[in-house]
Amino acid sequence: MASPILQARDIHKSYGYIRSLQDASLEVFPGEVVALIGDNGAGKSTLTKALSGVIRIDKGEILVDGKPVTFATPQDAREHGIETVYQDLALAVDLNPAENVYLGREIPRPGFLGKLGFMDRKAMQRETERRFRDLGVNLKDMRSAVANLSGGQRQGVAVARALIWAKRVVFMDEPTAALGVAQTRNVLNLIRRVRDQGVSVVLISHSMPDVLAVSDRIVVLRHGSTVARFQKGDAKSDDLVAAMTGSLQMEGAA
Amino acid sequence: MASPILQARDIHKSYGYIRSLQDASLEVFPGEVVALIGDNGAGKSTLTKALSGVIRIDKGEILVDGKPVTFATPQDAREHGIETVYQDLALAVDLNPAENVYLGREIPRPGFLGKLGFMDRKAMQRETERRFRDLGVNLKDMRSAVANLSGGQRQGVAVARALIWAKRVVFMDEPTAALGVAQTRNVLNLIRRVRDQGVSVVLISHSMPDVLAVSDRIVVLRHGSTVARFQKGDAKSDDLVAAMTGSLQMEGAA
Amino acid sequence: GARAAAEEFGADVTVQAAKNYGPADQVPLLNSVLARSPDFIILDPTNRTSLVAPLMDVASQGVKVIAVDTTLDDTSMLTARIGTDNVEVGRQLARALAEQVGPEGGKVVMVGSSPGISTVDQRIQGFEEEIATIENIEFIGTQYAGNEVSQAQNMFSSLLSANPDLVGVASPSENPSMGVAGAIRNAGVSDTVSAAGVDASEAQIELLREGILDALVIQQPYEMGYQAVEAAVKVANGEEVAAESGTGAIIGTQTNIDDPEVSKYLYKGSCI
Amino acid sequence: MSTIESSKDNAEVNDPAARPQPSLLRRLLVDRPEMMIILALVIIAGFFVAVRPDAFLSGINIRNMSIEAGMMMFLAVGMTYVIITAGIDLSVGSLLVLSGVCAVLVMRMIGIDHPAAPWVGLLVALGCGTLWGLLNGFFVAVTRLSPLIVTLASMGIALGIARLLSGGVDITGVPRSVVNTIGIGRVMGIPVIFLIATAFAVLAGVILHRTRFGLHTFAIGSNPQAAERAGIKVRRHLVMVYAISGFCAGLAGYITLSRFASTTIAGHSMDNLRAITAVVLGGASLFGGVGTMFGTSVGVLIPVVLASGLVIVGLPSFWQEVAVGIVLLAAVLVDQWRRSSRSR
Amino acid sequence: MSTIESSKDNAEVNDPAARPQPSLLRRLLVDRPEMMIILALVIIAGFFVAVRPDAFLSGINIRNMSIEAGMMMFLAVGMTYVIITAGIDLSVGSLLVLSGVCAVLVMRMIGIDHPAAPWVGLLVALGCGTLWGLLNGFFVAVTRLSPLIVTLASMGIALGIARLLSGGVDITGVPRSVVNTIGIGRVMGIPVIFLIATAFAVLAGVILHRTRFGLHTFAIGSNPQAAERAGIKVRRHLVMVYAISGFCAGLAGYITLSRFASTTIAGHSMDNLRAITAVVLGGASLFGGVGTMFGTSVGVLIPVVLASGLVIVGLPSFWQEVAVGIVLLAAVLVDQWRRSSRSR
Ligand SMILES: Nc1ncnc2c1ncn2[C@@H]1O[C@H](COP(=O)(O)OP(=O)(O)OP(=O)(O)O)[C@@H](O)[C@H]1O
Ligand SMILES: Nc1ncnc2c1ncn2[C@@H]1O[C@H](COP(=O)(O)OP(=O)(O)OP(=O)(O)O)[C@@H](O)[C@H]1O
Ligand SMILES: [Mg+2]
Ligand SMILES: [Mg+2]
Repeated sequence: MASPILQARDIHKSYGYIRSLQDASLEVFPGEVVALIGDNGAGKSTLTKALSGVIRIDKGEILVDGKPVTFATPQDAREHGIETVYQDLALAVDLNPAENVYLGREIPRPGFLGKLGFMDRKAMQRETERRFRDLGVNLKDMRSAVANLSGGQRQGVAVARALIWAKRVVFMDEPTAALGVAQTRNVLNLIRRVRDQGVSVVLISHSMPDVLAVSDRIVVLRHGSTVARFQKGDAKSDDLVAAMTGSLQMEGAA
Repeated sequence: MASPILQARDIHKSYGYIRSLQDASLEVFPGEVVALIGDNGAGKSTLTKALSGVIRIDKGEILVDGKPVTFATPQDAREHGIETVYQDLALAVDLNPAENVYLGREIPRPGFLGKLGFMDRKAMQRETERRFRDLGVNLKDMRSAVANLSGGQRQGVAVARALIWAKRVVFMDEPTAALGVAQTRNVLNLIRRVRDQGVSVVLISHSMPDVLAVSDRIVVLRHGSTVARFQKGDAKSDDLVAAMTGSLQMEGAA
Repeated sequence: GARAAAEEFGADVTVQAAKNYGPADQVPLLNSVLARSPDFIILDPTNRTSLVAPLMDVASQGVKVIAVDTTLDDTSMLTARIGTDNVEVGRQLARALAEQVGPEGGKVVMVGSSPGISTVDQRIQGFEEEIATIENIEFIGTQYAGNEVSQAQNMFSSLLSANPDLVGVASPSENPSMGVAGAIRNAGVSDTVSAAGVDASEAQIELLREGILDALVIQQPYEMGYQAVEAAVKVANGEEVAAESGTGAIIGTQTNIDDPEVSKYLYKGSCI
Repeated sequence: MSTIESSKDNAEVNDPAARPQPSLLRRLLVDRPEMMIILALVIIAGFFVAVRPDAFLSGINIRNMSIEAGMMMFLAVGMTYVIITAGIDLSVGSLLVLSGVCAVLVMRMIGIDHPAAPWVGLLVALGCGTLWGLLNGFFVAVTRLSPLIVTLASMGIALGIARLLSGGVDITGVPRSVVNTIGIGRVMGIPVIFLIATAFAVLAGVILHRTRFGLHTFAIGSNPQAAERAGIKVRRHLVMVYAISGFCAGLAGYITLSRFASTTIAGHSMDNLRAITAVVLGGASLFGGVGTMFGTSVGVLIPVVLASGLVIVGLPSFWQEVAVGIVLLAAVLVDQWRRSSRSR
Repeated sequence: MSTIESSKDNAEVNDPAARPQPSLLRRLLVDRPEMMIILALVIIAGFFVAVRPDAFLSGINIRNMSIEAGMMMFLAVGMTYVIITAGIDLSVGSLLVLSGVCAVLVMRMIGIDHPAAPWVGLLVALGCGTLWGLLNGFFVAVTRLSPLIVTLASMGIALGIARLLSGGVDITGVPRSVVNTIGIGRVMGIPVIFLIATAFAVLAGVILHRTRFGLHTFAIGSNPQAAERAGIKVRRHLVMVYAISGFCAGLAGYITLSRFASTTIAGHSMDNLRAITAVVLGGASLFGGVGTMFGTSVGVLIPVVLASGLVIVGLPSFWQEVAVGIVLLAAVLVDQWRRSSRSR
């Protein structure tokens, strides 16, 4: 197997007295879908945030292409081609989808005006519409504020935004939690397509069927530690549940 | 089969130009678990709110024990023994779990003080702790504000509140959306226990395995209309998906 | 003025000003000052009635009270009172305005700040009484612009628009008169509209020199402060002082403002 | 953290026993939300006592501070309720004036020596305040306008009406008995105003923290939709909360009359911000759902002690404004520090 | 409504073509957020024109209103930015005074006839305002205190310092050239102040609505966490927004000097609420994320037109306050009606 493009080693993170992560590890290889699973509070979102630069870790190492890096801000992670769909979506609901997609990386106007900070709204709108079409994300009104979209549509915007920008790795923290069966299937297809284009995906989900359907590898977190790893085909749903709840102790290996 | 305790007939509800419900029907028989399923935006939450008195319907009939009723406020629905776990939980996050459980039906102090509106906080706290224990809802700190609880714990408080008060019907709008595998299993067990005590449950969920595991009957909504009904054992996951997405047309019957 | 006198007489003076000129702010301030147990309190009462009770309290503590400027409903607790009669100031204001307007007369108006401050209320009262007796002058009423300078300017501009034949305007305190001046300057009507005010801050005198304001009724705060401290020292030394003494007011105009007679009454820097 | 039965095995991570035990001092500071602000008050007062014990602790100063704090407390009581519902009431100062004017006018009408005059005046003041509060509440709750705008508008209207009624000048005509028993009255050396304010605040605090009405107030501020779904009549409750604030302003108006023996039309334009400051200093959040009456009463004391103490230590007038601002900022800063150390 | 490919068959329900077509008027009113408030302005102005066309439309009144609105616009521009970030800035009025005082003092120091004095004064005023705004921003963004409390405290401190510096009395010493070219200057009959304000507002509006900086301002007000995660430096941006508000106050301070040829220390205590009112009238939400510069400029005009018009139609002074409050309430009521009819 190739060497991992993103690797987290022995990550520790505490909030006050609560140890959210202790000894969590994760590696992402090129062009694969890794599922990250675990019970509520296992630390999945915390690990995602740590690898997206949203929170700082207390201890441990993050390596990109084998080289240690520090992610002080989300910007740092993005510069390494890492994008994230957060569990709470992290959309600015008063802005429209295009503005959300380009937030923080607006297209400047050509020429001097662009230097002054003027944006090319038309280009941003056009590009967003094109990419949404490509991804099969179908909004009725591309110009109205995200606040006017339903939960499922917002989910779509957040997923699309991450997929548009991701160069190497996309984290998806429960991207299908609020979605119906058809929509969920659609997101799973998207994940496969993105993977086939060479971008790795880390999928977090509580739905074992979905996890089994789409992932190449499965990593299990429990109480903030990585307790098991499975290869595609090695794992049955019951094994996964056992690993998550602790009836199975540390048997899979990297 | 006994006659339904709660019945909704041809409910219509529009928000401006958006018709959320058109011709939705639902009946709940004593002591059963009905699953209400449908795609995103099918109108499940809207129907739930209509039958909980949160929104007024534009057209249609609601019958309790065969007698037509109007639910102008949530209070009206509660007086008929109907409780609801809303999709957004509807908890007052600055209050503690006991205060949330008793909100709107506080235990008055005995005697004159009670008449003046004084509450018996101790009794409320004690009762809540007892009932939570009975239900297996396990919070570390029963006195701290709900704001300090994790998403899963809040879900637990909302579910417990509805189960404590429900006399006849509990609506549960995606009660397991944010829950892990173990926690989900637990909620499903709770639903069975409640049903066995004679309270009917209307479960809304996007997870077909969960729906199949727990429900006695399944009602499918599409575009605001009731399009199919299945009895336990009649339905396979694929049939349900087909009904939800419209590949299967109106075949199940009441 | 008070400070100068204090130096001269070797007394120890501390000055405190309330945030707003009104009894609601002045009374607590008075009480805090009292807690320092001074021998004398010199104050400018902001309300005829409201300060009676607190001052009774003060007097009963053995602290002697000297009131400047404004008077009280009940003066029994005062050791001395030094000041201008504000009703009289209002009358002088009316006469000064009438003089500036000239014999042809015409419409005049009053732009005040906020009602409820007795000094100002009395000036307005005096003005209204006196202006009614002056022939040829039609008084079209008092407008309150609040303490905001720009509001006064806005208000007087509108009054000018509504009454193009306006020939005079008076204002009973500094902020409204600054606003009025702004409006006059902006409309370029300083020749046709006469403006009279009360007090003589640096800014108002500047406006007088500029010819935008035409007359100022100048009280003598320096003198008042001086006399008050003087009286206090006298009482402390066991001398008699007159229960009532006035300092009078003087009319300043563009022509006499630089006369030494007048300029000695002007506010000297910070006096509060 | 996880929930519901199966979560038990999680305890290994989050078991309280496994946590490092925080020091007692730290626990006190962090768990009792009001501790920090009391600490700030103690420091401020301590400073003044140290510098001028004679003057600061003199009977007259203590009495004066207690009266001042009492007056502000009336308004702050109502404001506490309003802020807990995530609202704001800018009209209290104007309403205080309007209630006072109405009361005096009515008392004059029936003759100020008439034995019933004090009571009629009180009723008029309270009625006027409550009615106005109901109007505020109507616009906030029923038409769902922003409370800031509603009460800003009604602030201007109330003051305008007060001036119209009084002709713009302060009017006298407060029965002497009222001035003597309330305004300058004392019981065992304690100003009557302070006693009334204390009793009132305790009553309001008990209602806020012990009754259903109070609980519903917190619930509405915390999540109005959840409150609605729990069967609380949110609109009616909001109207009542603004009526309470109006009632408080009416009461404050009447007591202000007794204190100054006349209306005080000018001089209340900052009362609204002062009351809000007291409530926020006391730990309430402008986003609603949080606040205590005890905190408010401490929050009322800080500016009063500060204002009086700064005069006593002889700080020049203009410096005082600067000092008040800085201390205010410092007080909320320490409070903020407490909160962040709790949430960590 | 559903998402992502498979949702197409949903169109049957929500297809625009299937909806009843709203009337053009209704669409105009509902879809353009500013329409309603412009309508309110037109009605108000129309009323005054109808009653007293000569006076209301006289050159002097128009000029005066334009100056008055221009002055308020300076503060409202900064306030718009602040409110869009879900903040508030109560210190603008005091800061206006402080900047003016500093500028005059420095100009006096270098001699008011010195040719560079006007420019130095301008720099001092802007610098002073901006610096103070940076401080406000620091406390709001870095220590995360409530903007209301921070700017309330800094309001008191700024005014205190202004009084300390000036000795409490208004000081003169504004170069005549400044008064003549800005204060009372006109270009083709249009007051220079109005021209400057318009240019400034247009510039600020373009920045707000066309640049990244503006977009980030909306994003922060809408969801600060999302903005942070999108790589926006939220704290730095907030500090800059408060600095902009301070800069605006400094500019307003300098122009106020030119208007009155002296400082006006006591006369700006209501400026903060007036600026906030204008911004909220213009359709901004105090909860952040929403607002336009165009709306603010309409919101500035309404109180100005109202104040001037009511004097012109000869409404007695106290009635004016009442009328202003009622019209304000009516204006937000119609606006509210528009919003609710859109969300339905
Ligand atoms: N900001 C925070 N402050 C305090 N504790 C936190 C914070 N964020 C997370 N935690 C705690 O850290 C632990 C791990 O949380 P995390 O959100 O990573 O879990 P998760 O695996 O994503 O769970 P879920 O499946 O419910 O999303 C939990 O105990 C949680 O309460
Ligand atoms: N308050 C509202 N205003 C406008 N439209 C609404 C409102 N509530 C719901 N809708 C619309 O009504 C339709 C049905 O919504 P509803 O929430 O009932 O769907 P649902 O079946 O619960 O979907 P989900 O599975 O996503 O929870 C959707 O198109 C939604 O956008
Ligand atoms: Mg998570
Ligand atoms: Mg739903």
